[in-house]
This record gives sequence, structure tokens and C-alpha cells, in this order.
Amino acid sequence: MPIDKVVGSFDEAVADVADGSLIHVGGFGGPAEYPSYLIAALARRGSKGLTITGNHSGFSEGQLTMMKQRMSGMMAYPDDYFSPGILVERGQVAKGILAFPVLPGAALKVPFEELLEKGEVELELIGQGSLAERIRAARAGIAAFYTPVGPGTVTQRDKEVRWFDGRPHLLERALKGDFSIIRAHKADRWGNLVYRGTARTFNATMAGGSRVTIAEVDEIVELGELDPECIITPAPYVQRVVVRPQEPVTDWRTPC
Amino acid sequence: MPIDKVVGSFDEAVADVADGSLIHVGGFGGPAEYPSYLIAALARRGSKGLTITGNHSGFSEGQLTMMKQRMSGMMAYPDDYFSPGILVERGQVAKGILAFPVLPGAALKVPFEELLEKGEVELELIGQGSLAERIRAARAGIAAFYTPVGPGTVTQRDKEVRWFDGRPHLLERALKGDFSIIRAHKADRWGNLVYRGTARTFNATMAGGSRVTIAEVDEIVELGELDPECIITPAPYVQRVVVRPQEPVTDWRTPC
Amino acid sequence: MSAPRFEDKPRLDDWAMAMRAAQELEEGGKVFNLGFGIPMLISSFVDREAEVLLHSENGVIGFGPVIEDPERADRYCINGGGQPVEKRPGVAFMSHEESFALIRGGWVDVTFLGALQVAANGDLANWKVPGKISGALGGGQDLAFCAKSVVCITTHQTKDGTPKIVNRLSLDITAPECVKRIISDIAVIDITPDGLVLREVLPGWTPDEVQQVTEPELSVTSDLVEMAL
Amino acid sequence: MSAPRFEDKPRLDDWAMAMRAAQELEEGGKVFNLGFGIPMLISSFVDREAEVLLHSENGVIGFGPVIEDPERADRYCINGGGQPVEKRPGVAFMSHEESFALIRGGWVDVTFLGALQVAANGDLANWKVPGKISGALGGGQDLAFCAKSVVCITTHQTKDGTPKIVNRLSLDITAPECVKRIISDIAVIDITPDGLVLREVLPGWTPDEVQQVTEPELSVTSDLVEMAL
Repeated sequence: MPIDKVVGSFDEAVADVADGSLIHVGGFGGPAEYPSYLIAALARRGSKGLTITGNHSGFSEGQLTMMKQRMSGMMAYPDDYFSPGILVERGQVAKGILAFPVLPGAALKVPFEELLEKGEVELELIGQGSLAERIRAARAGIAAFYTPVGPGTVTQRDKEVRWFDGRPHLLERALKGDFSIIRAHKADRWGNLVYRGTARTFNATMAGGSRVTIAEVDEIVELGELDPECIITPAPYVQRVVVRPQEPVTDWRTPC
Repeated sequence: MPIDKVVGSFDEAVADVADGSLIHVGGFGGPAEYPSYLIAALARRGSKGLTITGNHSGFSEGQLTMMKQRMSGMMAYPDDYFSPGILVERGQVAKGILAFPVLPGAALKVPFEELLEKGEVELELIGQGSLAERIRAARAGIAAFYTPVGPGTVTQRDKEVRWFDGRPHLLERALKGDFSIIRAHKADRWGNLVYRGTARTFNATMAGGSRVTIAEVDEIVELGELDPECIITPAPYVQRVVVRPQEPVTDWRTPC
Repeated sequence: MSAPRFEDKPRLDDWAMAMRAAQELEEGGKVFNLGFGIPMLISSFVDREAEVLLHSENGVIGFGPVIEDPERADRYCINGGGQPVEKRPGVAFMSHEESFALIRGGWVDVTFLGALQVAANGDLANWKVPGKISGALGGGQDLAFCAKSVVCITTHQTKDGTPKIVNRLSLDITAPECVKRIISDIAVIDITPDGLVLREVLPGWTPDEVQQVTEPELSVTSDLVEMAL
Repeated sequence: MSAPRFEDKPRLDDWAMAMRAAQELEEGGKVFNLGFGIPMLISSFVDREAEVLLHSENGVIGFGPVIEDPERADRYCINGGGQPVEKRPGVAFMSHEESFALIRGGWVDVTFLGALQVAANGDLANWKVPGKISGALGGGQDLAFCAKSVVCITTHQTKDGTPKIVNRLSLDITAPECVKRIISDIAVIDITPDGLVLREVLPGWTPDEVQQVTEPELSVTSDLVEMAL
């Protein structure tokens, strides 16, 4: 039986995401990095009580529409761009482990901020570097590590502080997810992945950071077509691959 | 002033390696992975009291000659292949942090084994994975980490044991070198590096694992020629680049 | 501390502060990180021919200026603020874990960050705006803790005139004792072991006037110069 | 324990043990690591059409058989023992830190390792030959501690007839309670929570004779079969 991790639809790819799952959501903040179709499929599935991790808590559906217009003077935002905010907005998220839970300014209130004010969502604030390293540690079988980042600040919380080389360090624990949903550029049917430019970001970091990693890709290529010197994520870290549609599906409610 | 990390000779590249330095020596065990010319230059320089880290303690000059003949039925060994054994043989090494300090069988005694028996060299035995991760931790600013590998065995020594997820773990410390000497395939003058096949191994891991990383490369290409998606070691981790000679230099004593 | 507003005096805008900050850049392989906010503007003031190594925490090093023309913008090459930036020869992409290995490992020579408050000892507060339930920590905390040098770019006072350079932080700390230099809209101030040193003053301001809008005491040395762009 | 030598009885050689071990492989995406020594021979018994995912700790996954012809050998694609192996479509290279992230993270389903001794509880000794001042730990300890399953390939007795499967290790331990299956030159034995179970016996041997050269007690179940290649 040849190895074939390609699944036929986004709905199928997330069909076993149970309520209460811990989900690493790839992406960073721009319009090209999120696993938009997997996020949409999770919204359709409606799994509840999720813990999500990632950089940014994301925009509501309405805010996305506004962003697409507002940003058009800087660069074109694709119509099929969805961020984790649509999961937050729909009340599917119980907790966020995030670096940007709310925006810096007062201009825009993202769904996560609104729910946080109402006490309807829990926040574990963490810097991007410690989050990335905790997920990498999960992939790499490192139970915990000492980082110089955070002692004496909001991110210390109840973490152990220990001094190395004359500096205080925090003990950070590996953070293994139930699912990583990520976006990549190309995949083969074994699950080898390459990314595109700055869309690598948390996507490559989260690959292998969970029991199951699901990759949304622009293209599936023949086995052997990816340069073995340039494969960023090797096959074992990826359990499912789904290809993005040729024609953008612009309403997240549309099954695909 | 443009960035240009290319230095003109191997001798120049290692001219400031002081006695007593901690040196991460790239390579694994085969003939294509070692920074042979940098090792030869270190032998010429004659720095003493070195601590070397790496997988294998390496062969003596005589053993290398024998290996090249013995292995010819399996694959051609290049005439300009030198391993860290020539440094050990010449008494330049005070300590090895190694996974293969001696060979498994009784057939061949490498220089490190002979000196170890005489009490003239110190050994810190470590598995490849913990060694690689300690060097990566140095590059990544992680002071220490807990690994499940080693409790209750020779590698535990006086390390702290702590339980996570029902398993004992060892606390391993970052291992930052004074110099990493590594082999890569191509470089640009900024110090961006790509490797070739299984010669990536400890070479890529050690890049950035020291205060100064020196890369021995097959070829220096124009800036922009390396695919930005495929650069394995980005420029900041590399301080010096030296290109291997077109014609192999087969005697390590020859200045180059 | 209440401070005069000096409403009639000149002040640099965000772009001008970024232009002054660009003078901190140098060629030769040092790594400069441009943080979220005003610092992102700096890349537009780098001479195209200059080989200045710019890093953005989302995983790109060796990039060029922000691309102003939406037709030329590539959404697969953005900076930490989501703006499209030029790929230039030598650019490399990396994952988030690798990007922060570079930061945490101390390979960033200078990071430029925004600030809400900077204390006399170099403590930085820049993640949580007063009144918000939480804030935007982003990658700034890793940068503030681990870069070899932190340069803050900030207005000298809040909109209501309150000094942002203070004896002790009243806002939530991002990182302790990290800021080495402050580039404000009216002055350049270094934080040294001997206290705050006024290095540059914007024309139209006197050192004494700068002191009136700065909570800790400033020392003025003979090499004080006018702030120039 | 002293044990009979059974010098006239058949035994598998290294290649035949590797051939038997190859039966443990399966398609479908599981990751198999081939350790230093006899396990490296296994890749030569994999059907070329079969999609078996082989990993070698020096940083290659998805490779094919050992290349026997020195003219075709590529020294930039070797296994953990330094032998040239085929690149096949789907192969990927990785650094040492990434290769051991894969191992330590539990992504290797089965690792095949050599053994000097295996204890009844699954303890493994394979790094230090008696009499040597030190040994060859290599990547074997990481594999023994972290792979989901450890299969040992070893002669059943040392050259002087001493059993290698013992009640308690007398040699230096590599990793505790890790071995799940032993493929020897005369038998296949599983280490289960209920003790050692004899699964296969080489034709020419009886279960009782295998017991005579094995220190811990073996249980024999009704599904015992002959070892077949």
C-alpha cells in the first residue's frame, strides 16, 4: 500500500476534531499565512471549547471584510482569507494561548478582546518566541526548557525561575496539540512540505507539534518533485494533506 | 562597506584559535562530511588543550590511509579527507565530548582510545541527540532543557533528574563553543549556507553554536544565487567562509 | 508628573523619527530587527545599495524597503507588521522557531521597538495600553530581553502631555533594564550606567525644555548636538 | 549461566537475520530506523516498489537499499554506518538536531538495534564491549529511549556460548525496559508484560533447546511457528 496522506476535502480533514481539543493554528497576521480553508471547515464543524494557540487571535467576519477593503491600497487581500477570529466570534474557543490576543491600539476590538472583557474566554498570554519554542519542544520530545525571556513580567505567572549564567530564566513546558492546522505551499502524497516566503512562520513550527498535523496546500506534486535539500517539513510530521480549491471559495459556510 | 565573510585561506581562518578552545567539529563519520581542510589547518596551527565535540573521535593519519584503501570497494574516499583524529593523534586534544569516542569492535583502536587508556585525554560520553540539542540550545539561547534520554545510564553522571509526564528526564545544558568548524556545499559572501545530502548532519547543527563559525565550502556563489527558500543556515550564524581548493591537497601539512 | 505641553514647538512625526533611527543602521553584517509599529518604517530609509542586514521576527532576514505600490506587493514577503517588503539578493526565510532562535540566542545586534514608557534604569513598557484588558506582546518581549541593544522610538509625551520617560514604570513591564537609547520626537537620550544622557535635541528645543518633559534627571555633556535627519 | 554450544546446529548469519527483520517492515507511513551494524543490512531486503519509510539518524528519511556498486555510490547520501544508500522519490535530508528531534519526539515507530545483552525486563546493553575503556554510544541511546518500539537483532549467544538474553544485565545499560522483540540467529522472542514469549524457532531447534541457551524463562504459546525467511 503506497503512502497517501491526501484527503478529499477540508470537511473530511477536520471531521474528528473533538470539542475541547488543543489546536495549533498556523499563520502570523498577514493574509497569506493562515490555513483559511481549515479554519473555515472548523467553523462549519462547530467544535466547541477549543484551546487555540498562535500569534494573533484574528478578526471577525465583518472585520475581515473591512480589512480587505482597507488594506487594498497596500496590497491585495485574497477573498478566501479567514483567520481564527471567526472561530472566536462563533464562541468555539474557550482559551487562547496567544501573543496578540488584542490589537495594540484602541481603534479596533477583535472578537477575542470582546469575549475576554465578558469573561467568556480564557487567555494565556505568551510571547511569540516562547510559544514557538514550546511547540518545537513538543515536536522534538523536549519536556521543558529554560528561557531567559519573561522573568519578572506578565508571562512569568507561576513558572519556575532559575538562574543560569547570571541571568534568571523561566521554565517553559512543551505544548503538544491535538491538531495542528497549517498552511504550506506544496506537498507530496507522503506529506513532505515546502512553504512560500514569510508564510513559513508558525506553519512550519507547528508541523509535528500535535498528534495530528493537517496541511492545507496550494498544490500537490508528484513524489520526487520536491527537492530533498529544500523540504522543510519531512513526511512523518504530517498526517493529512488537503489542496486548496482552484477557484476561491469566499463564504466560509460553503462546504468544501 | 558590503558584507564579505570570505577569507583567503584555511590557515588565516583558524589563525586565532587559542589553546584551550572549545571547538565544535562538524561531520558525522563518512568521508564527505568533515571540514577536512579546517581540521588540517588546525593541525598545522598546533593549538593545544582543545576540547572537541562531535560524533566520532576520528582516525589517525595512518588509519585514514588504510580506510581509503579498505573502503574503495564500497565507495571512493577522497584523498583530501581528514577527520579530527589527526588532532587527537598530535596531542592537541585535552577533552572530547563525543558519541563515538572509540569504535564498537576490537579490530581498530582510534587515537582517542589509545590516549584514553593512557589517561592523557578526558572523555564526556554523550549520545548524538543530546549533543546536537545542546549545541542547538546554545545557538537558540536556551540555557538548558529536559530530555528523556539517559536517566539511569552512563550519560546521567551528575545531571539533575526530574520527572515530566511520568518519565524521568535529564537536565542538559547548552554547549556553546568558541569555534564551530563546519563543512557546507555552497555559500554566498554574506555567509548564507546550503549543504549537500547527508553532509548536512552536525554541520548545520553546529553553525551558530559558537562565538565564531567557520564554514569550509565547495563553492562561493554570487549573492542572490542561493534560493531564499532553501538556505539552511542564514548569514548571522556564520562569521567566516573559506572555499576548498579546486585540486585536492592531500597532505595536511601543506599550507593552504 | 505633570509637564508642560509646549504645543507650539516642533516635533518629529513617525516618519521623521524612523528617518533619524535609520542613522543607527550600519553595514558589515550586524543584524538589525525592526519591531512592530514605527520601527517598521525604518527600512524605507535604508540606502538601496547599502548592505544592511534587516531581520523581521516573522521569519525573514536580509530584506529591503517596504513596497509602496500595491501592484508590486508580494503577500508572501511581509514584515512583522504585515507590510510587503522587497526581497533582495541574500534574503532568507525561516520558520518562527528559527527566527526566535536567532533572537533569543543573542544574534540580533540592535532591535528598534516602540514604547509606552521607558524607566530611568532601562525598564521598558510597550505591550499593554492603559485601559485595555490585555495587550499585544507579539515578539517584542523576546526582542527586548535578548537583543544586544534595544533602541526605543517613541513620542516624548503622551497625547495629554504626560512624560513617557519616567523614574519608574507605572505600566506593565515588557522587559527590565533593556533600553540603551531612546529616539523621541524631540531628543535622543542614552541610558547609561551613570544615568540618562541627553545626546541630541531637536532644533527649537533647549535641553532645559527637554528636561521639563522628562521625569528622570538628564545629564548634558559637551558633545550634545542638534538632532538632524 | 553456562549454556550448551550446540555447535552442529544451524544458525542464521547477519544477512539472514536482517532478512528476517525485514519482515517487520510495513508500508503506510510508519517510520523505521535502521541502527548501526546488522540493522543497516535490512534496507537491502525491502521490495523496491514498497513504500517503506526508512530513517537513518545521520539525517535522511525515505531512502532505499544500500548501493553495492562503488561506481554508483554517492558519498553525500549515506546511512548511519557510512554506507551509500539509494535516494528515492520522497527522500528528504535534515540536520542532526532535526533528525534527533524526530527520534526524541517519538516519531520513529520501530528502531532496529544491535545488542550485547537484553534483559528479561527489556533492558538493553549495546554500547560498550567488555574490556574496552569506553564504547560507541552513537545515536543508539536516543533511539532506545524514544522509539515507540525497539527490535534487537543479535546472535543468541556470544562466541564462547554465553547467553545474551539474561535475567539481569551484567554489561553497561544503554536504556531500560525498551526492547519489545528480539530477532536472534535461532529464534524470535517477544518481551511482554507477562514475560518472554517464544514466537518463532529456527528449523533444527526445539523450544527446549532455545530455552537452554536463554537465561530467563521462555513461555511457549500455541501459535509458535518456524522461523522463515
